[in-house]
Amino acid sequence: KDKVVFGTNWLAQAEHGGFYQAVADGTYEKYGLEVEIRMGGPQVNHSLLLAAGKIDFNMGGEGYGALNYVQNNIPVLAVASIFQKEPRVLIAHPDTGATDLASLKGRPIMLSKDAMQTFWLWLQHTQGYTDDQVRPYNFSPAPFMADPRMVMQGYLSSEPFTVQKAGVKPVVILLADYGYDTYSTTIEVKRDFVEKHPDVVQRFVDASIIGWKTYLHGDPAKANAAIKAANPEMDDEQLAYAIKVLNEHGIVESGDALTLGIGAMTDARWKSFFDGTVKVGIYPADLAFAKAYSLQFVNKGVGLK
Amino acid sequence: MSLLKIAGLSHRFPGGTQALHGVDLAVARGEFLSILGPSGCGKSTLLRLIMGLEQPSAGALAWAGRRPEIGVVFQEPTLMPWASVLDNVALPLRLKGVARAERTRAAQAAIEQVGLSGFERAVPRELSGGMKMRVSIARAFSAKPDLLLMDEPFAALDEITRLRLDDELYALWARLGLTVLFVTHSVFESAYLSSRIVVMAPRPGHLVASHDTAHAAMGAAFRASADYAATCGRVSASLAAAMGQAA
Amino acid sequence: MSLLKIAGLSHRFPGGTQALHGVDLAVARGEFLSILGPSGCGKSTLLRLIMGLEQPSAGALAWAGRRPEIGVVFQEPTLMPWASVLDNVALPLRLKGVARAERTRAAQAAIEQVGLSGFERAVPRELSGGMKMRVSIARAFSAKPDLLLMDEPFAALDEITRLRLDDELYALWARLGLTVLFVTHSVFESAYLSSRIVVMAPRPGHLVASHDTAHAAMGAAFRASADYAATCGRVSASLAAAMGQAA
Amino acid sequence: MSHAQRLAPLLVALVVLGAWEAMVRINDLPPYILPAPSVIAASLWNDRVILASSLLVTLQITLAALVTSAVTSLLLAVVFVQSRWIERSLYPYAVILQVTPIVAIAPLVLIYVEDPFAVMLVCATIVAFFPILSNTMFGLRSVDPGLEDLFRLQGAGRLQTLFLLRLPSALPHFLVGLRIAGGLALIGAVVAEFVSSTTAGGATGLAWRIIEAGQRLNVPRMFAALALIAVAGIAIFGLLTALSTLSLRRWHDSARRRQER
Amino acid sequence: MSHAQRLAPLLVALVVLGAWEAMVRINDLPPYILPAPSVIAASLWNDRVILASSLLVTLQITLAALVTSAVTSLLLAVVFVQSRWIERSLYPYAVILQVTPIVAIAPLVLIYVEDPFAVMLVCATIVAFFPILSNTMFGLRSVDPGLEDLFRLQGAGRLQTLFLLRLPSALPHFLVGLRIAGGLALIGAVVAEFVSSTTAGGATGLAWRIIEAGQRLNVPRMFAALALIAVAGIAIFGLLTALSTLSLRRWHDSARRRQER
Ligand SMILES: Nc1ncnc2c1ncn2[C@@H]1O[C@H](COP(=O)(O)OP(=O)(O)OP(=O)(O)O)[C@@H](O)[C@H]1O
Ligand SMILES: Nc1ncnc2c1ncn2[C@@H]1O[C@H](COP(=O)(O)OP(=O)(O)OP(=O)(O)O)[C@@H](O)[C@H]1O
Ligand SMILES: [Mg+2]
Ligand SMILES: [Mg+2]
Repeated sequence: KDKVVFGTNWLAQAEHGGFYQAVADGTYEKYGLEVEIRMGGPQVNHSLLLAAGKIDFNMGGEGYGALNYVQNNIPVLAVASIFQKEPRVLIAHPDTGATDLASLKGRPIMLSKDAMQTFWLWLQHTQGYTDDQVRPYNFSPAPFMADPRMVMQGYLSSEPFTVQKAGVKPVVILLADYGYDTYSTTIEVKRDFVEKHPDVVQRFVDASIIGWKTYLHGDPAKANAAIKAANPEMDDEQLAYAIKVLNEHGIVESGDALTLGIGAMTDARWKSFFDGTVKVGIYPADLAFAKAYSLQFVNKGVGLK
Repeated sequence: MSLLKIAGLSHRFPGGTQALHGVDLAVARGEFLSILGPSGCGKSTLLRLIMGLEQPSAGALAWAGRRPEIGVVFQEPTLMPWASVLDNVALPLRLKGVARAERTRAAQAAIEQVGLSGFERAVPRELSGGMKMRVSIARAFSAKPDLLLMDEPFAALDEITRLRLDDELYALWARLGLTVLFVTHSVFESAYLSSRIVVMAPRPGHLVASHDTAHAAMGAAFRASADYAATCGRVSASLAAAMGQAA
Repeated sequence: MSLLKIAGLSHRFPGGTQALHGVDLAVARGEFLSILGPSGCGKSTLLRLIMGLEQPSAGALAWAGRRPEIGVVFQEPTLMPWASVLDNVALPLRLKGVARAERTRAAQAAIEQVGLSGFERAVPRELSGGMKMRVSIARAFSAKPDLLLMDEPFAALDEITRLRLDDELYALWARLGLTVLFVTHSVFESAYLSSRIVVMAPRPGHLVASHDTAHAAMGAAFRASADYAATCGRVSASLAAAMGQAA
Repeated sequence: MSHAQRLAPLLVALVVLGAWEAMVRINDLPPYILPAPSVIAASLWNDRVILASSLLVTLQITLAALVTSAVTSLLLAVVFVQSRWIERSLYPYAVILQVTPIVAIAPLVLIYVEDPFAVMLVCATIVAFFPILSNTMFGLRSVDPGLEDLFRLQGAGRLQTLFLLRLPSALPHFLVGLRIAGGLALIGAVVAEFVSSTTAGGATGLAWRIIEAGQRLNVPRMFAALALIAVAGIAIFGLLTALSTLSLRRWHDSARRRQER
Repeated sequence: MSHAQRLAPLLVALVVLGAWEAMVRINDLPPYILPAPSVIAASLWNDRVILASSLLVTLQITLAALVTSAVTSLLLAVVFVQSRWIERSLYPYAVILQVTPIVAIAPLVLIYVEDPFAVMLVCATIVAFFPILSNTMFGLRSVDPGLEDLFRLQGAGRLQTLFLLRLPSALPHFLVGLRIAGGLALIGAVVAEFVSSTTAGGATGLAWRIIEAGQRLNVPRMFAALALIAVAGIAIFGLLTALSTLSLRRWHDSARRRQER
């Protein structure tokens, strides 16, 4: 049995559900893996720990992570993308005229630090947003609640639910619906690990896909129990809501995933995403972006029965 | 007319030491009263009680009218280490709100009186032990108090300086009519300066003798007088008795 | 045989004060040498130079052989405020590595000698000024040094205690054959105790006179002797001369 | 200390909390903006199990960090005062440690240290050590020069001077540093938790409760966690103050009982 | 201070940097694990424009916070030592402020304070004020009891005692607190920026440079920013130390020149 450590990008939540599922229901074990999940958090930098070889697999957020590795000559690549749509949303108060991205122009938007160099640049470029709209976001929606004109960033399955429970039924705008085409929730691994243990990587990817399949369509109870144990702030209602919206919006299963299986990635989509980042000035055009990923382990139709 | 009446005064320190027990003493206005007694018998404590810096554990302390303005020389120099000699000496005046020019003038005069001219700008750590004590004396003189309390002020001084300051003090007292409470270990000094001398015995401290020494002149002549020699003899004797009593 | 030879010693403080200028002095082994001089003339500074606590700005200081073990009484008590009287007195023994039982015994004896029995467990701030000074004296006695440097040790003591300690010191010196360097302001005390007396004049400090006082006995009898009176007279005269020179 | 004097702080606390409660009620502030004390108290009680176990984790790190930083800064201070050379050469590195944001170096620490407890300990210690170091050095320097001369003259060795003179002189200052460090160790522990990744299922401290509760808009619970931190901070401070008073009362001016005017 | 003594720190720094460089080269560590000093220096040079402007922003907040916390804690200390009652009733709130994690309360501060500079100033001040308060209070308490008696006896008013006796006595301790607070104000500024600044297009401080570089895995630039913080910290400390020495040299034992043994 192979012991591996997998680092996530935040505290345990439904967006990590498939991985917890695979641990909880023994899928990884069936694939000959013993997986330990380490939670990330606002200041945890698992990317560096992966580069340093302290963890074996890392959950990448958006596609930028993989490109950052390439830009800094770090031999790490993405081998699967669990989400076909990035669940990044902007949410606004209802009845304030907010309906789509264009209507948010000029309004104050609460953005976290990392937003500033990723989707905010995309928003500026495609929607003409300006820097004076930015307000700091420290993962507390309280300032949003206090000001009806405020817009805030969020995650499809989290903030809308939180805000709703606090009494504001928000307008939710999914960036992916407006052409924000980054891959998301990728599985990242070091290049030499891929070369030395391709079978381990393959098994991890396959088992994770099965885990996700079960989590979204089977009985998520065990995974949810594990998530609640790791993060006491989670409750059943929140988790159920998250699973519902992940399914409704085809976050995991849409586009290529419908034909190639969960985790699907294609050269064309990577190129399109990369070109977008070059256009907004994040990366130089000559970056060897193809080194950022490998299609070796996905697109095999795993889980499509 | 008595300025201060002390009756049955006792003091016990938190640690348990009974420093004073049943002290009765009346201080007359204009008196020059010396207090003598063996080391540790409670002289400083008595002065501190009079100054109101300690509260007696028993007995009473009554001023005739308002408490007069006090000038004080503690047993230790007690100078502000960050302040110059001039500022230290001028302190009581400053606290009284005297204007700068005026208090500088008065402080200069007091500094001159104790023989420290030229050291106005020095800070205490640049002074010798005796010089520090003289700054403290100058400070007590500078504000022209009504009541002067001095705790072995001249102990750290050479004999010639000491005699000179004895004379300065006597002159001040004679001229201004102030009341002086003077702790000293020198029988000669007390006999030379005082109009009355009380002797204390230790553990717990109490008064054992009081000697009147009516005299109205001073200078070398007085030191040669029979009066002076007699006073010295009497005081020495009661001091010896007080200590024998303690042993 | 001279223990210490001082030649052309001068000292100037960083502030600019010239404390000593051209001091020549030879201290013989076993000598009891008193140093007299007006306040601020540089006596303490001279002792500090001898102890090696200040570096002379000119001149030389040479020991015959190794520097002897020094016992010291500074002008201020200089006690450890957190330590009991016993621990303060036992300090030099502790630093020499003497075992606890032994040093407690010796410290007890020294405390007894200065009349502080019963205060072994007190901390300095619970003591009177004179008591603190006596702790400092006991500390210097406790380690039985070869050379004893004392800077006005008895100034804060009453006359009877002072006379007793004079006798204790004299006995110690006579019995142990140690060398004593003794700063005092009391001409009588110096004449009573010393085998030699030097007188200093101020600004900058230098030696102006040296008086030998060959005597081998002590006690009240000596104080009545013509020798004693003569010495006192001579020392007083040179002190007066020294100060006149300064004025 | 009189009875009234003991009660005063409690009275003030009641007034503060009452005013807070009244303000929230009168302005009808929603809990996610500012929860009323009563709401926070309710949350404290309802979530007592979660909060208590988190508090325990945070306190463990805090105490470990406080002890570690006290010991290391004492040692460092002793080394630094040995000579101006050492001080001038090495002190800058202590300053660097003080000003380096934990958030920035934690990932690097994580690369080299495996054990999460050790990581948090290192981080919290880095946050807490500097005031002890500075104050102790100041104390070691402020020795009565007369006593210093005496020790030199009596041929005291370096170690003897250290243990019999310098350390006792520095004690009051060390204790002031310790009291400052108590609070810093607590925030250090909280921040350290932020930055070190935790294994799922592992115990998590109050920091996570705050972040997560904040994000979930469970502001009363966030305040409950903050209240626990505040109480822990006051308790640590109180204990260290008592320790300080006890050990200095007999001799140091700062701990002297004083008549109130 | 001798010439050699001035040079020693530089030599030590050279040795440290040399050893670091050698270690990285011998073990062939990739820059994302530990960049060599030479690589960091290169990054410092290449990104000098960005980094210099960020440094300026951070320093502005730092200095403002240092001044603010010095003034407020001095005032607070003076109020607190007026009586044990006041101290016992109000000190706990100072402790609460000290131990409250900025990260947790920044969002709430943001609700009430608009101006980002003001928010950062508040946060950094909260981080920095406590050591000054504690040390100054200790200083105000450690007044020579003899002098206190003298002032009382000479009928000094409260204000006179404060200005002529207590404050001068407390000065050395205040300055120790200030030196500790210097570093804390710097981290406070860094942390405050983390949690409160809006960065887009506007001036951003070093904190954001560090986070950004960390997230983009540009470790050399992250270290370059850290190096700037370190240098800024040492510079602030050095200036405050010089200030302290200058103002105490004439009378306080801690600043006495001492012969080295
Ligand atoms: N640290 C210092 N810095 C500057 N000047 C000093 C210092 N210590 C002493 N002095 C000066 O040196 C001179 C001699 O001082 P010293 O203490 O030796 O006098 P002394 O003879 O012991 O006087 P006293 O009998 O009053 O103790 C004095 O004028 C004093 O002002
Ligand atoms: N703060 C204190 N705490 C406890 N005991 C004290 C304190 N101050 C003084 N004493 C004790 O009170 C007694 C009297 O002390 P005091 O200082 O009045 O003596 P004194 O007559 O002035 O002696 P000296 O001539 O030596 O100055 C002594 O036995 C001393 O130990
Ligand atoms: Mg006394
Ligand atoms: Mg002297």
